[in-house]
Amino acid sequence: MGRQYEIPVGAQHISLLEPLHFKFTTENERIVRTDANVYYVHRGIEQACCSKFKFRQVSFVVGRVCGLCSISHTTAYSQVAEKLLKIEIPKRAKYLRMLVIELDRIHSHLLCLSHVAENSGFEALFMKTMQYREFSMELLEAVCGNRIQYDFSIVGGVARDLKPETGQLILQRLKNFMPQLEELVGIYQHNWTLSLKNKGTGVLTREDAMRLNVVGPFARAAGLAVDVRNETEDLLPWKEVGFEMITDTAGDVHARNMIRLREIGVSIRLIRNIIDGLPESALLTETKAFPDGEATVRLEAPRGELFYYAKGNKTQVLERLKIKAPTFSNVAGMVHAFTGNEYGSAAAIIASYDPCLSCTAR
Amino acid sequence: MYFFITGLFLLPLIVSGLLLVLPGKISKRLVILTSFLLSALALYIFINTTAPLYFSVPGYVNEVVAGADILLLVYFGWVALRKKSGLVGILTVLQLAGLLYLLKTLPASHSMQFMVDKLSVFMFLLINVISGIIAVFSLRYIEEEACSAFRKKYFLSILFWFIGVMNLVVSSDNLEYFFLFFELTTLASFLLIGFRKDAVSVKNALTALWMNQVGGLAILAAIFFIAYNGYGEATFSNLLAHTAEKGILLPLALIAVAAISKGAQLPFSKWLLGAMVAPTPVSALLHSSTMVKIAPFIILRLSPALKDTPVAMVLIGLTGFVFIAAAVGALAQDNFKRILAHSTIALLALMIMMGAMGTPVTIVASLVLILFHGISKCMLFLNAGVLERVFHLKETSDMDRLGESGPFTSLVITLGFMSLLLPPFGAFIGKWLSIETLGALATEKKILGALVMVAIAGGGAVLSLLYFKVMGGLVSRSGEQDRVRFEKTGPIYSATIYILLGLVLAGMIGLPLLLTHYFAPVAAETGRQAVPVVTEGWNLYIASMRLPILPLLVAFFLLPVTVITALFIRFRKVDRAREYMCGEKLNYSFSSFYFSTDRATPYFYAAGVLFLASLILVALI
Amino acid sequence: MNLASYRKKSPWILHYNAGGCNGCDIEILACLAPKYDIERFGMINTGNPKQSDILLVTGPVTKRSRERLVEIYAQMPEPKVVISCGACASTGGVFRGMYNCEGGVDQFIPVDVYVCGCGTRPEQIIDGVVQALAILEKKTKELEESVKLKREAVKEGHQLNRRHIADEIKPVLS
Amino acid sequence: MNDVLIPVILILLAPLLGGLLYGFERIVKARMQRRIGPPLLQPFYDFLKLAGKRRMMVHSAHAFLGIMHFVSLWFALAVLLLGGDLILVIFLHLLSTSLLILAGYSTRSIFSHLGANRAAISVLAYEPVLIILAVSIFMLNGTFDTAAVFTSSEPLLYKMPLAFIALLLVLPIKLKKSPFDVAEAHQEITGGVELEFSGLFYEAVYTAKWLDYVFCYTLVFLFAGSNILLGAGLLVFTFLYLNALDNSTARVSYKQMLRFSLGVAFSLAFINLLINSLT
Repeated sequence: MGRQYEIPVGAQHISLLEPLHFKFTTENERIVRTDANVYYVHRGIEQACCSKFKFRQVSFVVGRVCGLCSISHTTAYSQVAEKLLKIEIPKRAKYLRMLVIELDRIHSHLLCLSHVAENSGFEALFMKTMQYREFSMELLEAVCGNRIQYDFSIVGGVARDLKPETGQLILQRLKNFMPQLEELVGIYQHNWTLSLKNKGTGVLTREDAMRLNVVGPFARAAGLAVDVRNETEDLLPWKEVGFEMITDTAGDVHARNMIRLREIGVSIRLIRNIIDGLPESALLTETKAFPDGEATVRLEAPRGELFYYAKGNKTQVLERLKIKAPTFSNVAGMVHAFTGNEYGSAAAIIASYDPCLSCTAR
Repeated sequence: MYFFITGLFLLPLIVSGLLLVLPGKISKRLVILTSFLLSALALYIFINTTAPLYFSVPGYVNEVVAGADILLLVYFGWVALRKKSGLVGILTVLQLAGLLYLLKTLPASHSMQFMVDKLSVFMFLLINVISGIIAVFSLRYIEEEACSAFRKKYFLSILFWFIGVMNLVVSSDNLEYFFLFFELTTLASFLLIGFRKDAVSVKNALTALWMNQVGGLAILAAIFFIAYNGYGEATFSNLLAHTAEKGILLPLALIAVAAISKGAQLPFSKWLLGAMVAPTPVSALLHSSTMVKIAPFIILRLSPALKDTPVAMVLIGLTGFVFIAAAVGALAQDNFKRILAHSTIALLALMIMMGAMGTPVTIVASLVLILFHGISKCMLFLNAGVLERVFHLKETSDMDRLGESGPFTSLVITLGFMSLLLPPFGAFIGKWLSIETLGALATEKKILGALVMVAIAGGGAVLSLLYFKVMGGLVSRSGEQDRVRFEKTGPIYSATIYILLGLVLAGMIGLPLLLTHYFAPVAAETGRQAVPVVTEGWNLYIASMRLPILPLLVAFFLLPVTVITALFIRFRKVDRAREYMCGEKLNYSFSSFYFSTDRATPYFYAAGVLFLASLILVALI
Repeated sequence: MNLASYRKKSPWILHYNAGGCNGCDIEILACLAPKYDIERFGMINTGNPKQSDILLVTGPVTKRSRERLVEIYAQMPEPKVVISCGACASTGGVFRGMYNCEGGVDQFIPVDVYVCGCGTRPEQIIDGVVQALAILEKKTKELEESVKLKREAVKEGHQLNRRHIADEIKPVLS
Repeated sequence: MNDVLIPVILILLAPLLGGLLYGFERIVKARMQRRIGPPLLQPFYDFLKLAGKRRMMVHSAHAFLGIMHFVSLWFALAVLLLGGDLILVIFLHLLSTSLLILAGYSTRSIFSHLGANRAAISVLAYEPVLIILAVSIFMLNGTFDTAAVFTSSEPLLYKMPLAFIALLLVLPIKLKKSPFDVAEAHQEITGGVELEFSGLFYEAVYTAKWLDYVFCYTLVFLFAGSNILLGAGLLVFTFLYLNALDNSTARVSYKQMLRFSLGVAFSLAFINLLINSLT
């Protein structure tokens, strides 16, 4: 029987949303080694995008790579396609893309936070966070017409316009949400049992984060100031609408929670600025050209840097499409940060990584 | 009656001698026959003893005893020289000096050297029946031992020697005699522990030797102080005659030290743990029926004198501490025998504590614990032997899935552990009586009682966690066969274990009867006060303690019957499903929690030494 | 009072993502949240196939998920209902024909309720579950009747680890 | 006559009462989480449904031990309600727990094993407190019989408030409520020991949980003596306290639970014992 205990989590496990498999080797429930297997969801999207679908359809297909950050995928693809087509999209479309991306970020972060609470065994907080999250789903539905899978960005611009009253609705709901956000911050920050579970668990130090090349809130919680919004201005004018970098130093689950909560605050400010300064222009740049050449695009999805590479050959169908999802960069860091923690915290740690394996495996 | 008692003394000794010279086949029959005979004798004596028997032996025996004493000590000295053990040497010299001084100064008029009262008879029954079973068991066990044919005979011979000496120990009244027999058990255990002759065995045997010699020295000192304080002859009955006098406190404390050393209580616990290197029947013998049981026996014998003295208070404190310390220590162990050893120490602490409290109920509790702990522990240790020989297992962490390869062994071990823990088994009743009487102690003795209570409550819970941990691997199995097939372990192994299992179950069923007709009279005579046991309807009253029989009867169906049935029951018309593995179909490794007490152990020993010092100090003041 | 009719009031759900995009999964999570609160119908998300009645499957079945899906389905005791949530679970959806996708859930396990949408809305999921309740009740009755029939036909004393088979298989060529 | 009749009725109705309590608790919990929650009789609907499921099990011993867990727990409860010896009651309860732990160990299921490991740790966490509690009660009443406690006119609460607090601190462990629900921990070990039970056999374990409610609330009721009004107040208070605690805490790890229970609850019980013995 030995001293070591192997615990599988997944493919089906209540604390997981997606099929993935962790095998924890534990001693007295303290994790000494982790094996991860993340490629359950591989569907072959990249190949299909280069063979089955025309390049204008692909933006709808890549949205189905991931339901949580579909807007990031569609936007990133649209951008890369626009680069191949060599067109510039209208400014209003850029602003609307940013608006939806930020709204999506709010819902994604709140979902992640609620999942952390649930996996920490704090059911009431899960319920509360999910309840507060509903506003963002409703707003997304008002803006895009669907709760998930918005198909908002298309090649050349965006699919729908933002009505002024919808803009006012967003501002109104955000105003309502502010006290709720403060309440959540209070609970995540100060609840004693939650901090017992979250503080000091799943720690990834700054050095490890740098070495293992992690991205997104996972990296920012460890003290790495990496955010595509801070680095590129060519496609979406983030700085113009008041982006601000947020980092923490602890690198544990609690720090990740805090990062997410504070980023929600930033997103709210961005959304307000976007709606206030929404320029009037067309929504779509029409073109009859076919994609040609190679292009890459980086975009900050809720989980970190999303990378798209595409190659066109002047036909309707792309020659090559490559997606590198943020979770792909994070897998090494994820596996590393388990070591030395209690198995009891493992579920919360998994949730705090906010893994999106359907992005990773495609 | 004298004849039978003498038979009980001499028969094992004679057989012990014969076994050395007889050829193998006959000695095998002899062992079985003698075991039966001894058990029968013990039973006969038990049935026919009504009043305490005091008897003296012819005068020349005194000289023989004195000579034997000196010879023994000389042998110890030789051992010390040969093994270069300074500690043993110093202790031997001290003992020798003390003995010679005593022989010279003490008057030689020893009137009553032996006393066989109900307590002795009670011990006879335990010693002879259980040890007999162990002797039979070791016939097969030692056959598989890798050693010369003579050493196999030698092993059996010492076993019987041990039984004989034990019979003498529990019936001697005179402390000088008691000293000799006490040291003879030390010798026997020394030889048995060192039986395998490897470096660890020798080292542990020496540890056992010097630790027990401390006890011997304490007895000599006690004899000296009895004479020095002017109480005349150093006999147990004489000591008991002077109950409640201040002068006997010191001898009492010293004898208690001897008991503590024999009973492997804390500063001395190392020898019993080290004894694990010996062949398993030795452990069974040391733990269940002989050797360590001398400790509660001495305390029980002295309990009327000890009762309510400061010495008893310190003793209670010490044993309370030992209980929890041993339980915590056991958690860190992985070796099956070491786990058993720790739990023995813990339960011995409880027996000694109950003896030291000396009220009717506590004495009953102590006796119940002695008997049922003996049976259960013997069963567990013999199973440890089976595990070692048949399944080649020693560590509990390797016993995963034993339930598949050895359903019977795993069942018996499970029942054995449960019998130490849960209602309605006899050992539990002892524990229960202890907790209930400790409640009374907490009312009277305030802080001490409260502290001891905490130790017992905590220790008990730790022990239950330990037993669960061990049972965990044993019962785990992946599926079921249509029919249970018990493993074949050989007639001797299975017969002895069946007998012990039968004893455990019979003791549990017959407990109300045993309490009235067996334990109560013994306790009455031991504690020198009446032990009223009354049956009223479905309740059994021991003094003021109420023992409801009905719940225990139901508990019988809930526990042993359930656990046994669980092994045999097969639900038809129910489909089988695989275990849930998150949808995967891989194999994973299992283990239980493990604990480490390395950091705490030195503190435990230090606390033990402190308690020991205060035991003497309290008596002096 | 027919006690058996109350059985359908306690559907415990099990959720498995067979390779989808998480969209439907988060909507299932949203169902548990206060706004939709499916515990009103007595539902519990057990996460344990052995105690579940309803299997909610999302996503197209990928090659690696297939075995796990069937394994989990097999561990659920009858009566059980399978709901395929979303377009891709029902038919394969946009993923249909991709090289690592095996198509809809109904290729491998019998599906009782198909919930449409990409992604499905919580209301639709709840509607699907409520439809499943009726099916669950029907299946319970069917199961009870079949068990009654079977019990009479089975002889005692066969191998325990297999389902009882009424008739022995006779060799065709003797 | 009344002294026997009421307990007997209570014992017979215990699963019913426990089920109602559980159903009510689910509603209260849902309301605390701003949900509507299931109907009051939901546990009984679950009960009926589980009875109709196809019978499946891992192996017979496992299933049988699960059933015997229920039976022995009911018996322990009966002894408690009939005014039996408190120490005996505690150990009978341990007996029933041990059968469940054995059941957990008897399979080759990882989460079942983990649950059994943790359940054994939980025993270590709450059992000393209960025993100390029993002894404290003995020191006040001079008997371990709960019958004497039920009939004593002076409520124990006034004399041993610290022990009551200690009991409140360990109750979440027994009832498997957050923050001490490590033995069940759905998100970690998906129910632990219960995991491998299904259908009719899970029913036994599920219903045993209801019995545990009655058992624990009876322990709370002990503190009111014969004062039924106070008893009812205590029950309501404990109920609200448990639910509020459940809804405002995350699950701690088993080590933290053990540390807390042995450090705080056990010390409180001990101080109470000391005070009782000194006055």
